[in-house]
Amino acid sequence: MNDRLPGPVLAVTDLRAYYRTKAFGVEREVRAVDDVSLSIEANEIYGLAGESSSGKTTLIKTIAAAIQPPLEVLAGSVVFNFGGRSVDMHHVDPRELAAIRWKHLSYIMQGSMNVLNPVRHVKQSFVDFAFRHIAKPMPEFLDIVRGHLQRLHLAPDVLDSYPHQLSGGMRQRVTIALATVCRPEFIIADEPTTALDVVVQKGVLAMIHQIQRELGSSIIFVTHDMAVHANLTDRLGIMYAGRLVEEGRTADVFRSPRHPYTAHLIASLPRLGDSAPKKGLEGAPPNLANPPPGCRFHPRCPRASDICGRDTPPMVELAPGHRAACFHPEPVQPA
Amino acid sequence: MTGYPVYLLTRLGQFALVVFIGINIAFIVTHATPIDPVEQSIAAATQYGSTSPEAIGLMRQSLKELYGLEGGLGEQYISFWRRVAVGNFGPSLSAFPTPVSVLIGRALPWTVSLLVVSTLLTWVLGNLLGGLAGYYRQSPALRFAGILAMAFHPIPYYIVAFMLLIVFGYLWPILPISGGYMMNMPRDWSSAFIGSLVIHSILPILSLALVGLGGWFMGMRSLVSNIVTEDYVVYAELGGVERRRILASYVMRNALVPQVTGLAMSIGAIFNGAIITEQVFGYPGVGTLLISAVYAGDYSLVLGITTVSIVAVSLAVLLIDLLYPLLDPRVRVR
Amino acid sequence: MSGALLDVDNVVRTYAGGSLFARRRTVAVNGVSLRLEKARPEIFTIVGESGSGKTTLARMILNMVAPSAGAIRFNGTDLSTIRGGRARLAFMKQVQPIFQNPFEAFNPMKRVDRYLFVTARRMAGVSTDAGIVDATDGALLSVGLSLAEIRGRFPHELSGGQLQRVAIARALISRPALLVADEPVSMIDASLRASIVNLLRDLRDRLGVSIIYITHDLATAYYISDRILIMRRGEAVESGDARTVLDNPQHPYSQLLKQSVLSPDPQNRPMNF
Amino acid sequence: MWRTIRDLLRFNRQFAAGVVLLTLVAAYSCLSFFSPYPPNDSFVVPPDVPPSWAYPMGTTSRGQDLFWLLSFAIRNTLLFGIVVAVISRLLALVIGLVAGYSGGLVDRALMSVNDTFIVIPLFPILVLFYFVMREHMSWGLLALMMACLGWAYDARLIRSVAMSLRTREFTETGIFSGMSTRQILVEEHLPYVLPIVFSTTMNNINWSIGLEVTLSVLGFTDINTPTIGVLIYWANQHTALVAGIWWWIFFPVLLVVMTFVGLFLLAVSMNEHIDPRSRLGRTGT
Repeated sequence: MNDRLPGPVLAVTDLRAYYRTKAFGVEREVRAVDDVSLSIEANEIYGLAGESSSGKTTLIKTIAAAIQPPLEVLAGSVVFNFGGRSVDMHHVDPRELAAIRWKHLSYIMQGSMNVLNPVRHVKQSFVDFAFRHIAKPMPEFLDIVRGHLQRLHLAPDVLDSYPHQLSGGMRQRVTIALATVCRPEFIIADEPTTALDVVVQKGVLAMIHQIQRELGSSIIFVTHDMAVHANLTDRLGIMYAGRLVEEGRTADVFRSPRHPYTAHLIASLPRLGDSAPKKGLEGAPPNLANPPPGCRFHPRCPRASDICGRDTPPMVELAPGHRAACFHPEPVQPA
Repeated sequence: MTGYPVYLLTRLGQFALVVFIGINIAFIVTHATPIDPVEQSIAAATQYGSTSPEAIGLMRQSLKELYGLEGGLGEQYISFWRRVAVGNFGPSLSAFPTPVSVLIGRALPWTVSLLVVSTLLTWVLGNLLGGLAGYYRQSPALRFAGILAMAFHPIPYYIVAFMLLIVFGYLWPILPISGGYMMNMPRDWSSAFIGSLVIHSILPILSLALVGLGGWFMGMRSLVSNIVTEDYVVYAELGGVERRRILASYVMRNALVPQVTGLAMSIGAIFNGAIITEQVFGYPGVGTLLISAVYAGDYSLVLGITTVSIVAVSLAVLLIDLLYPLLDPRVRVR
Repeated sequence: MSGALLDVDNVVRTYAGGSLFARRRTVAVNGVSLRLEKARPEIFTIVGESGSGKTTLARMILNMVAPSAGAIRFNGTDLSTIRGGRARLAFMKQVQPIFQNPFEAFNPMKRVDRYLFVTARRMAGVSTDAGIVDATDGALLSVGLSLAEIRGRFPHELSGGQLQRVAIARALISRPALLVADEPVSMIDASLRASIVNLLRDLRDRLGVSIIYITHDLATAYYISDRILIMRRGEAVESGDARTVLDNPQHPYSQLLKQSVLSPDPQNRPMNF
Repeated sequence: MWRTIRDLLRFNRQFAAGVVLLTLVAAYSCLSFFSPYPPNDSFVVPPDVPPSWAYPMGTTSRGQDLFWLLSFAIRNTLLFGIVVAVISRLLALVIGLVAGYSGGLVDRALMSVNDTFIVIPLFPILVLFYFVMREHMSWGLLALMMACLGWAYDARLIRSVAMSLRTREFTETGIFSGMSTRQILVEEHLPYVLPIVFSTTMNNINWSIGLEVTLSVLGFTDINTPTIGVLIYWANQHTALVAGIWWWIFFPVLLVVMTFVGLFLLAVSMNEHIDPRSRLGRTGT
């Protein structure tokens, strides 16, 4: 394995990224990511939770430097540290960025349908993505790929089939194999199991879990499904309306959530075997084109006071490794 | 039985249907009109001086036979199909006694070669430029190429050919403006003959290309600008795959699939363009033959050309349809 | 059979696929039966993964798709005998759908309240404008909204949660006896989901409306259903009282489904999945 | 629909340019009603006069003032194009909507017949039609014939729109709201069908004017009624080019090219507006 230097593999500091559009004479600015800071250590699965219009997809697009208009990065930085070499994703020349992609940083996407080129064999994707990083002649390269597939309990002949011949679950497994064949230090997983059925989802999560333990890579795992976070991630960050509102070890966040939004999310989760009445959250997620002032959750927050409407609560360390941005954090629940 | 054999059978069925309906239209057009071509030919033949009634009766009988118009509608229909099946449309009146099929046989290769060369050139160039313009949206050169291609596209074949005729005929006479090759040149496939052949085909090909280019350009550009947002292209970009390879085997490769269907569907229109352009430049193809046959009032030649055109175009479409699965594995492999 | 509100009797639905030369028959639903009693309004949940045929079954109950075999009777009348506009209207008064994606269930080019007014006029037989406004406002209040809130608004101006409530209100205007909800909350954020689910339970208790609830999410099914039917590849593998079935499922597929549900607390994290 | 046109006019340069071009052409064709000379009279003005203040577009070898003659020609050509387009819209709409809405076997049968009409080369058939009709060829007959052969491509576009509408969920919400089929078709679906009908109409007018010009220039139509093609036909008959009377050819070609480009700009800008992906991209919803 590459030598692991101390310090975070990924450091995001004060990141601000907005969508700026101008259509039919109307100027619109959607403030999708507002002053977000987080860091991810080596050999760690960091979960990123958030619902629609929480900005979590925009955040990982910015982390992956996949920025196309109308998305613009206004402030802050995203710095990766790959075995001693630190890379600022928004100020790196394209050649070096291309050299990093897939060797150090890879991606698993949600689209179960067509993430692989529909008119070429699956093998072609492995060649396009990974061949240039694994400096071996083609036959040897293909042997490495086959070995990698076998280790993930995938039949090597999948390489010679077309994507449309595979089931949704199988396509996602192949994509995970593709994303890990170069043994990258960091993997971005964007809702990889959302489009899968429950039974297939469990298998795919197990696969991600196994490969992460083997490679020791760090994964940022994005999904709105809290149950997936509970079962897979080591640390968890909750996003609401473009801001990180809480972050901590997954077990701590579930046992005693400190931000009212997190508390509600966990309380409203339906559980098999529990039919006690659950309470729905009032109101609707804010419109990021003109978000409410101060803490963006205050219009829907049962514990909002006038300060919440004025100032923006900073992220405060309420317990070792457990931060939250709220003026009236929930009391600590008994362990 | 799935995948390619099924596709093959459906396309063959479609080919048979096109030919059947096309020939029927030709039959209906010729037989549903009040005017009887035989009377027209007789009127044309007897307008100078009087001819005895028996001679006219004999002429009428032989013309009826010649045009396959004797007997009831049913018999005519059957004899019509028999003539089409065998490809024998009887002798041509204007170039008596050479049979119509020989005349068409001489003209068809010219039209087919003009059609194939100009269509391939236009299709490849249009798709290439359109693809590049769709992928590199900001490049001014491609934007200008787009405006140029789109400026000519709406103008019909005849007008563009006519404009080229004026430009190269009168204003800047560097290119021959009529005929397929130098008139008195021996047709001995010598380099000189081939050279003159090529020079004479430049204007018709250029004319067809100018009109066709815009269509493929715009089609490809909008296809590419949609495909660029597809998951597999975004994923390839995230994978650090070189932009040239993404453009070639991810974007263009997928965009070409509908463009092949588009080619099959526009062969009919391109064929129209080819025979119209031929007429302007006097190119010795089926188009010029058709127009001169009309002026000469040669019924069986006009009918022959129309029928052969329909079958030829349908064959071309079938050929393109059979190539389609090579590009799209989803049809070839279940 | 008099007491049955809905009697699905061994229905089968097959689709002929493939082109002219390669006839392929796929069996979407294969011999499913269920009964809802008029006297006892309940939430009857149909659970299954994609391709299990649960949506096809729902569309057959809504009389949008005709079964290939078997029969469906609503209030004793066989759906296949419903012919003509008036008969269809009468049936639709009694049985209303709720769709999965609220943004697709409303025409983006039209204002949302228009559907409510048309339903009031055509289905509830209200003729005066004042009557229509009352009926609409009443229905909206029963789902926690008000006409003032959504009057003149377009679908994209409302949130998913609000729009789904409007869809439920529209379905309630004609006072139906049965609602067929195909995954009504799967597109809604988890935080809002509970309020819609509570609303459905409230409709059953307050308005005596029976609801057929289609979902792939076992946890919500446990929370909301009276009875449950588990489907796999077109067939009913297990059915009965929701809690007894889900607490200890008998059929191996039901057991596999239950084990695959991720429990939402990190303590009992299955070590190796 | 009108809102769409107003938006396009304000924000789409192509659409605005197209409207300007066509307004000019339409205004010019209306001038024909004030023409001092009836269209077919010849030798009312001195022949072969190059463009000057007295005769802004010069005069023809047959002693006609090109300015007024051309206004008749463009009017007839536009009228012909519009008539063919309207008739073929009816066919395209009926076949497209029936195929799109009924689906299954009906759709497959209609579409395979439809594809044959796309593939069959129409020019030889129209030439054959002229050959058989000769002097009996009238503009009405030609328009009818072209309309009966020119609807196939557009029927397929309309069918794809209808097909997508049939399966959209708001159609079912409409049904369960008690809307009649007519109300659903007119109020729910028409706003989606009109833009495609508009852009195909523009393309069809282009196609029919193109064919009219081509057939007339060869003399295969009723050459006594002045249209753009007939004008060029007479110019060729009098070998205008060789004789140096360039304006007899230049102005008709210029005017018809303006019409083609104008109609084309309208069709393209409307197509771009219909494509949801580009619209979403613009409004960023």
